[in-house]
Amino acid sequence: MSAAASHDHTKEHVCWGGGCKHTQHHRLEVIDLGVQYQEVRALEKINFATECGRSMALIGPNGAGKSTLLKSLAGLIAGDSGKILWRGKPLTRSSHEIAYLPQRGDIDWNFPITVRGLVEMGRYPNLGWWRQYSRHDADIVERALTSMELRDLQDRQISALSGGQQQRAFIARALAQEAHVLLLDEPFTGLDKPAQENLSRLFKELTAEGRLLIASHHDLQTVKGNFDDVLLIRRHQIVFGPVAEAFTPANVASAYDNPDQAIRN
Amino acid sequence: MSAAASHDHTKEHVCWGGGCKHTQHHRLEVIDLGVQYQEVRALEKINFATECGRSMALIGPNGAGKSTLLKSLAGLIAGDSGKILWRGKPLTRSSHEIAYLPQRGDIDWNFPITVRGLVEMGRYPNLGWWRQYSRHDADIVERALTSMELRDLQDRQISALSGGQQQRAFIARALAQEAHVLLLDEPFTGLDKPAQENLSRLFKELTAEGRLLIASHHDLQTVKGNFDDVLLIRRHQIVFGPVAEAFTPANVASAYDNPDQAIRN
Amino acid sequence: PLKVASLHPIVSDLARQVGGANVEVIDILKPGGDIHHFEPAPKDIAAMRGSKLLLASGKELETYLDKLRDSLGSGVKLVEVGEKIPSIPFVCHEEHDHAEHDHHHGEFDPHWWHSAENMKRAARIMSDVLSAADPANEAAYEAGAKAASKRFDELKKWAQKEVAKIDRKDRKLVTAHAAFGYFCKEFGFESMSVLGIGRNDDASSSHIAETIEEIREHGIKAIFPEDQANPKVLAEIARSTGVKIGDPLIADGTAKNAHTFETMLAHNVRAIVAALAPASAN
Amino acid sequence: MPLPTITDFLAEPIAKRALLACLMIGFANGFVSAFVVLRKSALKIGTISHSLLPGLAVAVLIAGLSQWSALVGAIFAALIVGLGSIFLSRTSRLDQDTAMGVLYTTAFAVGLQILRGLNVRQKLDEWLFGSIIGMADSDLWIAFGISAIAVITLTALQRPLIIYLFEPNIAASLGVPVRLLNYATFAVTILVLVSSLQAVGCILSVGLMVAPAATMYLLTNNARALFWGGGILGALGSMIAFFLAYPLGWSPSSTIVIVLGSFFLLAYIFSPKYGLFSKRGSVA
Amino acid sequence: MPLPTITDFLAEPIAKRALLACLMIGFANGFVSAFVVLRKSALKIGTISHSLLPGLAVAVLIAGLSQWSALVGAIFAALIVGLGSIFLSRTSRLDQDTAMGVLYTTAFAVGLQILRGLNVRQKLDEWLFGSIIGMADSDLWIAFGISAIAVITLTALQRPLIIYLFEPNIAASLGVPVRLLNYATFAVTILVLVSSLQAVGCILSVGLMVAPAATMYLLTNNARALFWGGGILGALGSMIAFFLAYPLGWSPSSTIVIVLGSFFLLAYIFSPKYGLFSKRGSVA
Ligand SMILES: Nc1ncnc2c1ncn2[C@@H]1O[C@H](COP(=O)(O)OP(=O)(O)OP(=O)(O)O)[C@@H](O)[C@H]1O
Ligand SMILES: Nc1ncnc2c1ncn2[C@@H]1O[C@H](COP(=O)(O)OP(=O)(O)OP(=O)(O)O)[C@@H](O)[C@H]1O
Ligand SMILES: [Mg+2]
Ligand SMILES: [Mg+2]
Ligand SMILES: [Zn+2]
Repeated sequence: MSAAASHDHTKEHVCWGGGCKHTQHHRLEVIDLGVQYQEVRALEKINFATECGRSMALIGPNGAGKSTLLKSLAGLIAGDSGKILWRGKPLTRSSHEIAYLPQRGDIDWNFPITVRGLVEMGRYPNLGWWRQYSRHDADIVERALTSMELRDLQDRQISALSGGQQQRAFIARALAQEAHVLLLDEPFTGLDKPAQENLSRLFKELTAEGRLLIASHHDLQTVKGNFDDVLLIRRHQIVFGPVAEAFTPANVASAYDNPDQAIRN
Repeated sequence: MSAAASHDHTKEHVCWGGGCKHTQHHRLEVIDLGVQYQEVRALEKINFATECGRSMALIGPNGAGKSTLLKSLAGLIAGDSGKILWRGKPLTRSSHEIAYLPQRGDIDWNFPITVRGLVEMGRYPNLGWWRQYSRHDADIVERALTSMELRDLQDRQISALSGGQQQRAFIARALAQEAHVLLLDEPFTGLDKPAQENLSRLFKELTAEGRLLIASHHDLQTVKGNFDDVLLIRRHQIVFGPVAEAFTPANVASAYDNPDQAIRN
Repeated sequence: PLKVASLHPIVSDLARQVGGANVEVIDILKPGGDIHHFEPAPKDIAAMRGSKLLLASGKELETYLDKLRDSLGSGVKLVEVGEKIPSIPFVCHEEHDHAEHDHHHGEFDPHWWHSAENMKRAARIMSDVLSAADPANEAAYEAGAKAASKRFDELKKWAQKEVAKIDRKDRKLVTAHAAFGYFCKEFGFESMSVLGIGRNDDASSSHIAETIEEIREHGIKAIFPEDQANPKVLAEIARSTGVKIGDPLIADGTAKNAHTFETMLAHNVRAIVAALAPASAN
Repeated sequence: MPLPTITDFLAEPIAKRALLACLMIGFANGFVSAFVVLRKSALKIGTISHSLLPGLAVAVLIAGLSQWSALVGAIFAALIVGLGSIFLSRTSRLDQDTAMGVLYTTAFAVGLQILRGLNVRQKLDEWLFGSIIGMADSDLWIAFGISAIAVITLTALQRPLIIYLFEPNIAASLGVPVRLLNYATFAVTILVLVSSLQAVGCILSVGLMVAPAATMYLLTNNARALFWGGGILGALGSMIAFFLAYPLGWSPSSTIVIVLGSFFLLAYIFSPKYGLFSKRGSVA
Repeated sequence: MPLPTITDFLAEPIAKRALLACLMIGFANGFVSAFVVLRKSALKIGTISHSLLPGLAVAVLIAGLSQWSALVGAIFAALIVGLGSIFLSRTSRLDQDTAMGVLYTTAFAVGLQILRGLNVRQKLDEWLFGSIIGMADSDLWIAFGISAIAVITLTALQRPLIIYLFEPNIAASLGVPVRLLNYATFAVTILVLVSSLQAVGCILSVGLMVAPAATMYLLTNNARALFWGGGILGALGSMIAFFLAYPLGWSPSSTIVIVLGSFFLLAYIFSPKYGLFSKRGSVA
């Protein structure tokens, strides 16, 4: 079951080959999702549905459950109630169509790999174990490196990078994957202003190509310009909807300014 | 050589016991500092001087050398030229008077330690190997926990925290150290809006108490309200001075908008 | 001369005694080496070149022999000298047999070379295999074997005379490991081992408690450590019971200063007599 | 002849000494095991306990074969391999495990070669491995001295040590004398290892130096509790093993490790917080 | 009698076989060492090579002592300790090293106890430890088969493997079959380990399984190069050792490890990028 085979509509695209411009859009549905860690209830009754071609901001205070939700969508942790449907089917862990950027990876920074090697890893889901790494793949990697301004650093070992450069390398890996769905946990972390703006621009391009993009972050000011939808959570779902409707001061206030600090634990 | 002995002026203070309100301020001077990693020149000819009671923003694009400068100030890496003087003397690695918050620590998240235990570590420079952990120390730890809104989480093992909660715990550790000088590498990373505002407020209090605070970050908008001085770097020093004078659009532009991408490597 | 290689110093010596000038013996395992491990250098293998026979002591002492077979060239014959010598079972505590104490079912003591009778048998075997490899000198080998047997007989007589100095009731040989079964059988000792059979066995506390009881009960006078082995536990038992610690005995025949049957037996007999015989007899 | 009762046996000085040795060695090893577990160096300890041969070889080369030369050689070898691998990993990009892997095997090969040259039997290590039941007075005193040094050093250094174990960089920035700690604690570990080698042998000593704190690790989030709890578990387990081994006719050293392993298993299954039956995050 | 020249010596079947064994075992071990070094499991391998005893004990208990039962028992023990420690660490908060430390020592203690009960005469592991000179035909075939399996498996799995070794979580999110890889590579490692145990013995086999890729690690940032480079270094070093050992009169197994250790040392000192003389970040 290779990724290419399931992308039966790839031909229409010029760049970022894996998106989907077609009439019947692919839906991601989350129904009544709940997640528990030992004694901590991290998420409860999360419900939303979105589809490719849209971008969604995941907003909430620290400990609201944003990372938990993204990990569930990436198939890395299992919820204890509810379900997640992608294209109508339950999500499996190794869905080739999903790219995930962790908030804090457990990286062995001394691993003998260069920036380019790291980005090339993103091609894995498309190549599988065997397929030859082609000119086409090299082009995609090249583009991901360029878009994150890593061309000059491509032969550096990954520990010989600054914090922001590392973050860019991991974003480039997620881009090179050319996934249908991009799950990005605080992607702007550590990026300088120009890189942040660059990434915002990229988000627009990605959704224009027909990808589905979900990103958590803390900068409330950039929600309006950058995203179509917003999901405000604080363990429970506060609101989900198009930014214009859902991202109201009242809703934001009810996510953050609560005299009851209970959510923070 | 205990920290208390060198703090010969602690008595004047009511809270955050280690600051210095006194006529002759303690100076931190950096003279012609240069740092090299293997083939990469990370810093060159950095020159500035500041003193306690002031806060300084360290601004520059990714790879500009901000983390490198903070590590040098914390005594964790040695420059290959120039020198760093604190109170007129060359800096030693284990200066008890300096608190350092790394951008990305190499943390064993499974270590059997609670949030409170982590913050208590901050008291070490004041306690040394032997001295009893006193009521006074407990108060300070308590205050640090409260100011980072971690009271409810204090008995959690540190891996059972969200990203932002972890960042807050590490900031609390730095605060509990009650150091003269605070070196914070991107302290706002991962914090939600209220926590960011809270931290900005705290910075003001700290400098009012007479501490010296140096923080790197990427949010250009918050430089003006929050800091006294700014150091703009991009491997070389672009400008250093009070925010009002130095943080001009022209200077910022010369740090970021350079067609020559060379600095990014 | 007939070239033979040997994996055990005592066997090498026997081959030299039996073969005389007609054989050239290559020591693969040199005195001081460890008979349990076979780690020859290429040089040793090269030195072995042209050997007709490879002599081993047998009785599963050299556990690696199975593997070695394939590697030998077609011209080399492997001979386990001890194979045809009658085996005796391992014995720890000969004269009693409680339920919880174990006799070693189907396990045989491989240290056959502690007996002069066995050495005589081995001399005959040696003469046979040498003759088979070099029929021209058959007579010389037979004579060699006879001469060797005679020497072994004399040695046995000397040893018996020495052992006679020990009171009959004191002829109890307490050693660290059970390697002296053939010796005890031949010279009329009762054998007892403190640590069990394997070198790496760690004695159980009940076994040690029993041993202490027995040493007291039988009025044993001395106990014997082994050459090149750590005498620690024995020393503590000796201290607990007040018995003597004898000179270390040579078990494997690989001691640097005593790696022929003659020197080994003489050493062991002297050590045992010195420790167990009444002071007047020495 | 019936087996003497255990009370009879306890009247023997050899038994008293063994019991005392169990207590002391169990406690010291358990105490140090906290350090080993926090440092995640269980396998390093195991490796060091296997890398004594080259030291023995050199000792024999210089001073001939005796229990003392063996002891000194062993300590020497352990220090070389241990400190050498710290040094190699600090000065190269290799992690300490890999550096140690290369170092100890190479040293071992050289040791074997020396012994071949000397024509000494290769199973020298048995000179080191006594048995807890054959401890001489001097062994007991050495064990006592080493235990005392270990407990005192690790207690005195506990505060900086825990910080250091948590994150060396943070520790350095807090003024913890990182390098000193590294070497000091390492030396203490080696001493305790060698003293327990004499009691229970090469592989089992590793069990004694890991299992107690590993058990505690499943029960607490307090790093300090690991030290004292480990010590107490170690001493308790060793004593229980001593009394169990007698009627069973087992070897005391194996029994000690089996008992400590069972403690671990119990904690692994039943720990209220981190046991198999506690509800932890249901990770897919 | 003069020493035959090496060409004379090479005419002997035993010498040809040894040379062939050096080549195959050197290559396979070197190849697998890349995995060991990237996984940072040098000491795990060492530990497993020491934990064969309980398996042997069980094998003897069931099937009596023979070379085959010993081999099967050894593989079985290695799998138990290796997979068991993976399982323990996955289902508890302990790291794999600590879990393995407890597991193998306890298993060892139990194994010793079984063997005491069986009264088997000799330390059993000798059944396993041959020498590279004196490998039986079956040993050579086994070595060949295992080498082929190892090289083919690791080459086939290389792409997902490297991703997995880099970061298991990222790998999982990329659709790499993490658990399968974990077990498959582990099984291959064990097989290679057992085959090299037969050739060079318990401790030296670890050197063979670590040193080649550790050397490469100091020379390259390309994870793929570690595999082939490791294999080539391993084969080369073993052959050089074979020819060196002859005139020196050394044992081939020790010589192999000494040669590979020297390669490592050279790279450690002279590597252009990561050597002692390269200018790396001057860390205080
Ligand atoms: N270990 C290293 N080896 C080689 N080069 C390095 C190393 N660490 C950092 N660098 C390089 O040194 C320069 C300065 O890095 P530094 O981490 O100080 O940047 P920074 O200003 O903190 O950037 P960021 O905003 O991304 O955190 C960068 O070009 C980086 O690539
Ligand atoms: N491994 C864990 N064990 C127990 N509780 C956990 C664990 N990881 C996270 N939590 C808790 O679950 C809740 C949700 O955490 P999550 O990481 O999803 O928050 P988040 O929204 O990503 O926060 P942040 O903005 O700080 O990254 C928090 O209360 C957190 O303390
Ligand atoms: Mg998060
Ligand atoms: Mg930085
Ligand atoms: Zn016996």
